[in-house]
Amino acid sequence: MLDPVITPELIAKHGLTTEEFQRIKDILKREPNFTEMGIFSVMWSEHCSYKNSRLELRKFPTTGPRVLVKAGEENAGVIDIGDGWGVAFKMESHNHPSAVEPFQGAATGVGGILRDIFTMGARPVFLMNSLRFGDIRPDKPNAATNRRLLSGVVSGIAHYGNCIGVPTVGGEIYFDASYDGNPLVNVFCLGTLKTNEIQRGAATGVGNPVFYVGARTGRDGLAGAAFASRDLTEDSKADRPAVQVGDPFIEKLLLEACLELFQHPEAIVGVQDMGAAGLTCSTCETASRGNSGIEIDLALVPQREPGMTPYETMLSESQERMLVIVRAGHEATITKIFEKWDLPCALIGRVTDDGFMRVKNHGATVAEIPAKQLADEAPLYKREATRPADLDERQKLDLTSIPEADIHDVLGKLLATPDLASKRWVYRQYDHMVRVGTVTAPGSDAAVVRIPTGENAWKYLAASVDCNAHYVALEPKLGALIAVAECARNLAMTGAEPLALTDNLNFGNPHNPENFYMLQQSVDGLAEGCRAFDIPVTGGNVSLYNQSPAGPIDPTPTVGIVGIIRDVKHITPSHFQNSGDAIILIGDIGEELGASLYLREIHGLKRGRPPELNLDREKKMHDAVRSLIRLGEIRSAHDLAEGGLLVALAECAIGGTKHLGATITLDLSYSRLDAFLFGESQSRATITTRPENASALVALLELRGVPARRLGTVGGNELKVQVSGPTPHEFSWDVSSLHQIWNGALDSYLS
Amino acid sequence: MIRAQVIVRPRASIFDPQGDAVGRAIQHLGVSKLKQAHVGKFIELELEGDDVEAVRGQLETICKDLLSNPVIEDYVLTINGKEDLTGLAASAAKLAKRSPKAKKEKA
Amino acid sequence: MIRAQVIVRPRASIFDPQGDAVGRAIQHLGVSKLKQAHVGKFIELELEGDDVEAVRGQLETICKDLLSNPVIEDYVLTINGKEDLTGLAASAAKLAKRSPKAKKEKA
Amino acid sequence: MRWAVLQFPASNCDQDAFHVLKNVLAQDVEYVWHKDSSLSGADAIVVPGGFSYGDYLRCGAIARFSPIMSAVKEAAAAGKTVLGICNGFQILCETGLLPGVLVRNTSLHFRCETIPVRVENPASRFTSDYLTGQVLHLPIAHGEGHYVADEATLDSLFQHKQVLFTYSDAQGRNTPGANPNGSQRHIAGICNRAGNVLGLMPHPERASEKILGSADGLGLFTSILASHGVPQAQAA
Ligand SMILES: Nc1ncnc2c1ncn2[C@@H]1O[C@H](COP(=O)(O)OP(=O)(O)O)[C@@H](O)[C@H]1O
Ligand SMILES: [Mg+2]
Repeated sequence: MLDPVITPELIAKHGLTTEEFQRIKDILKREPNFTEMGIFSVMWSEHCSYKNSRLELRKFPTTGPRVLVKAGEENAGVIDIGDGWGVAFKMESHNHPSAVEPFQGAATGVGGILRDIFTMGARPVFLMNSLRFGDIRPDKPNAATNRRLLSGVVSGIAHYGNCIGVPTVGGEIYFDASYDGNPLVNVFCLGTLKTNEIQRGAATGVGNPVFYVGARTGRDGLAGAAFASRDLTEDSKADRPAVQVGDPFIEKLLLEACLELFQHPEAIVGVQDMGAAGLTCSTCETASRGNSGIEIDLALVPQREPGMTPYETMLSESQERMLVIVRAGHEATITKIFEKWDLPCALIGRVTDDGFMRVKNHGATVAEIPAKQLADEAPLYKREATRPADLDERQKLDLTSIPEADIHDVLGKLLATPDLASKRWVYRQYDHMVRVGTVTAPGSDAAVVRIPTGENAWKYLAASVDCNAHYVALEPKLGALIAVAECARNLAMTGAEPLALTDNLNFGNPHNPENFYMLQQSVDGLAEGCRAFDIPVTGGNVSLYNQSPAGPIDPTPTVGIVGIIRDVKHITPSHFQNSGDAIILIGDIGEELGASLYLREIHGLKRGRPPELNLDREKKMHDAVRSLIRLGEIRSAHDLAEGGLLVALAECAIGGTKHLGATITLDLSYSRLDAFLFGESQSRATITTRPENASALVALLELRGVPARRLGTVGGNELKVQVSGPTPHEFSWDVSSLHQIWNGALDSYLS
Repeated sequence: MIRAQVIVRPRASIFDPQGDAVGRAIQHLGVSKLKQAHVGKFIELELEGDDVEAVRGQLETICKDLLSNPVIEDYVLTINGKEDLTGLAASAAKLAKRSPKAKKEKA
Repeated sequence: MIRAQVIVRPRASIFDPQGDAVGRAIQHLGVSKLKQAHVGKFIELELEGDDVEAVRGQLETICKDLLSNPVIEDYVLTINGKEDLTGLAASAAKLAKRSPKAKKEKA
Repeated sequence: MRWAVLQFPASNCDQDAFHVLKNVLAQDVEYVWHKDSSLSGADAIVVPGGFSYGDYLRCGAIARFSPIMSAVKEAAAAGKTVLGICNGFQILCETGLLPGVLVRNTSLHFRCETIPVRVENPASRFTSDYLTGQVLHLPIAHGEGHYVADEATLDSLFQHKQVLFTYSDAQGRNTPGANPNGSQRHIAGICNRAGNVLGLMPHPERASEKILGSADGLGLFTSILASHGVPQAQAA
């Protein structure tokens, strides 16, 4: 078959600008052929090259005493957790594929992040995810489509994770019209490894054989990276050949075979998964990292379909494949292991020393490109950034024009909103218990997982993913900062100290200066948050072009933080545990209603400035809670987030399995009752303790500069709230009715 | 009564992991001549009444929207195949032809 | 090349949750005349060679042992349906007939 | 006593069962690969959960043909203890070592949660450490756990006390709401007529340590140990 003639239209269709095409010619010192142009186009897509965001990412702190592999160095960062053990973790998006085919899109997203982790030599031990959809309530526009996307994505994640046997232990899901037509599917994976067994993705040692292992190559996902680097349009459905189908069964075999292979360090030089841009990316990146060259022959690549062209083979994004550089003379080690696992394994080329990525087909050279320039020297753009013209206006909030809603009613309504409702409908589709490590299952502030580090020796990790995109949309830097704070806060509640952070930057088209401003400010916020909590960024992902014809999504810089709990005794639940325990509020009574769930859901207002964040106060609060937990005096701890104080108290009552009520007395001055009860001021939490300890704990907290006061007592079948002050109020809710509302809401929208 | 039969099959260019796994199992069981296997769905519907034309449109919609996923699957709908063998025959022919044709398109 | 098609269908007396769910969904979409739905599998196999008789026995065994579970499923095997339409027609008829009988069993 | 934990391609609860036997119960336990043909004299065989062969076609349908399954059939015939958990249960049914078959959950959704399970018959080698009607809290995690058999088989299973576990509510009642997958007659686990082969959908190995929320599943393993004459003290 003849390659098409390269025309300006064809260049544009590959997403390359005239300048970029010129640069390709400068690198090659000649015209590229069709295959070479395809290779450049995927490597220089935003998805692979971060050409629009890389300069921003440099702002992140990436070093620290525990960092063993830094962000950007390899497929995932690695953090030292002591005693010779490390963890590799990372978050990655599969937004566009999921918009087109939710089940397969989400499933292959999970497959991809798993490979990023086990390429590092780590055994994946848990998964989490962060999802965004348009509203699913029957009376909302596009509800049926959004429900279909949600069900598809959830079953896709469940299918892949359950089948491969890695538990999905946590995540977050939020709904907003800005995600109509462009859902977000961010998946997180963490794996554990011995620190002396970290694998690298470098091709070194001239003459060393290059092996292809795993699933055969087909035409699926042709140019998926380019697809992810474009706006979603009405025509995106016509891009259907890009749909990749995952096979978790093969991935499980690939995982076990690779881990078995890594037990033979004498045989392994480097390993790299084939994710976005498949063979192209894995060959040029390993060569570039190894300061070497690489030569492969496509005729040797295991193929699923007959008659694939070099262009198709190089750009295919077939799943469940890996590239392994083997030390010459040890070929039998790899072939034997892959035979045992019944997986294709083929010698497809060699490491060279000329710096070129040379692709042959039946001996004839079809592409020859300097690997380093292809992999690492994509053009970098400093995009224009402008503060959105309407941001100041959207931050304005005139509370006098907003009537106070009926408090009793509001709590029920908020608990039934898809954002707050129990996510049981979702997580009970995920196997969250396989690998007998899940100590704190989904439904708490953070997941807690024990990982074996020897015979009956364990370490306890806590992890959470968070982002309140409403805050980010209304003040990006502050919103991103709060995302870090909230995530760290969730960890602190379980007794954990944060170790490191991964992020997934989901934004609209970067060519729009207002979108780029949101990205830039968010990165500033994340970076500041990381420095404040003294945690490095160990990796992440950037997903741009998240917009539908109606406009960009709310900017969503999702963060995932992993922490460690020193002692099993410190693992603390979120929900009320015992009748009679004293309830203590940590932090100030705030009345900030800007950007709150209450305004959105009860008054239909997406506006106001997000609550302020004092980092020093936030950190003091986390440290105080952790030290009280270590003293053994905290029975439960739950942070205050969306919905404020009253929602947090209700969650403590109806979450978990015990369903205990509480009596709360608030003798405080406030200006508005709704702001007082539903405001989302930061740096707050409720903890419970034995009643005889309450006053001592309050004193201890104040000593540490953390405001605290006793709010009431756990017990009974009701949540009772008495508010004194100029006009006293008394409210009570039946715990089991609140539970019913909250627990059944998603089911009712989805069945 | 109207009887409709729907065959849903992975589209020719789309990876069919289930077919692959089943194919490997069949080869393992000694059928060495097996080249390929595909697994799809077979759905049978029974409807009241006799007016085929009145439901054909509805059934096509259901095939497209509910029974198959057009992004990755094709379907063949046969209504009252018992009385109207040509329908089923045509479907069979269509299914049988697709694979080689698909390959031709690709080459 | 030999092409075989296998239809695996839940046995009439067996509860078919998938068929029920599909049936409910179809009614939900406004097809009120729907009485019943069944969901089974459709498997297509491609084999090298031309000697149908040489593989028929093997394929029957595969259908019985692997592709269907006799506790819950029946199957119909058609080999080279394209050339040999009677086979497929017979299958269709067989499938079509079973249902009324099955209903009698249930009632 | 000696235990074998089978490993099929894409078994994924093999390490969990191994961990409980080795680290919690201090047993002599080994993995056995599906391509092997010998169980090298194990007294008890665990067919673990997972998605053998991707669970394509029907759960357990392909695993049934693995070389090791002939050895398992022989061991079962010889009276050795065979325990199939979740996917292992499905494999034992497909193999014919247990009657019936497991089909899609009525909800069509995968379901993972800890639920009450009632002990129907404590007079078996798998349940002697439990009491009749005792309600256990055990995790389930499956998409195809809906047990199906014809009426005669079901009657016979109950008549011969082969139904060892049923799904119940926390009070031990077999209410429809307590049935997570639509299983006929609430069946969660059955043994063969001889009483040496058990298949169950709940995961006792995930409920064998307090820290994981429930240790109710440990009794199943200690019952097996007792039936093989291993004194309780040694088990701890
Ligand atoms: N937002 C981000 N923050 C920090 N590191 C990032 C971010 N996005 C990408 N990276 C890092 O850049 C490197 C390359 O990422 P990527 O191309 O997505 O890898 P892969 O294709 O293997 O998933 C990885 O180490 C990744 O962690
Ligand atoms: Mg990677």
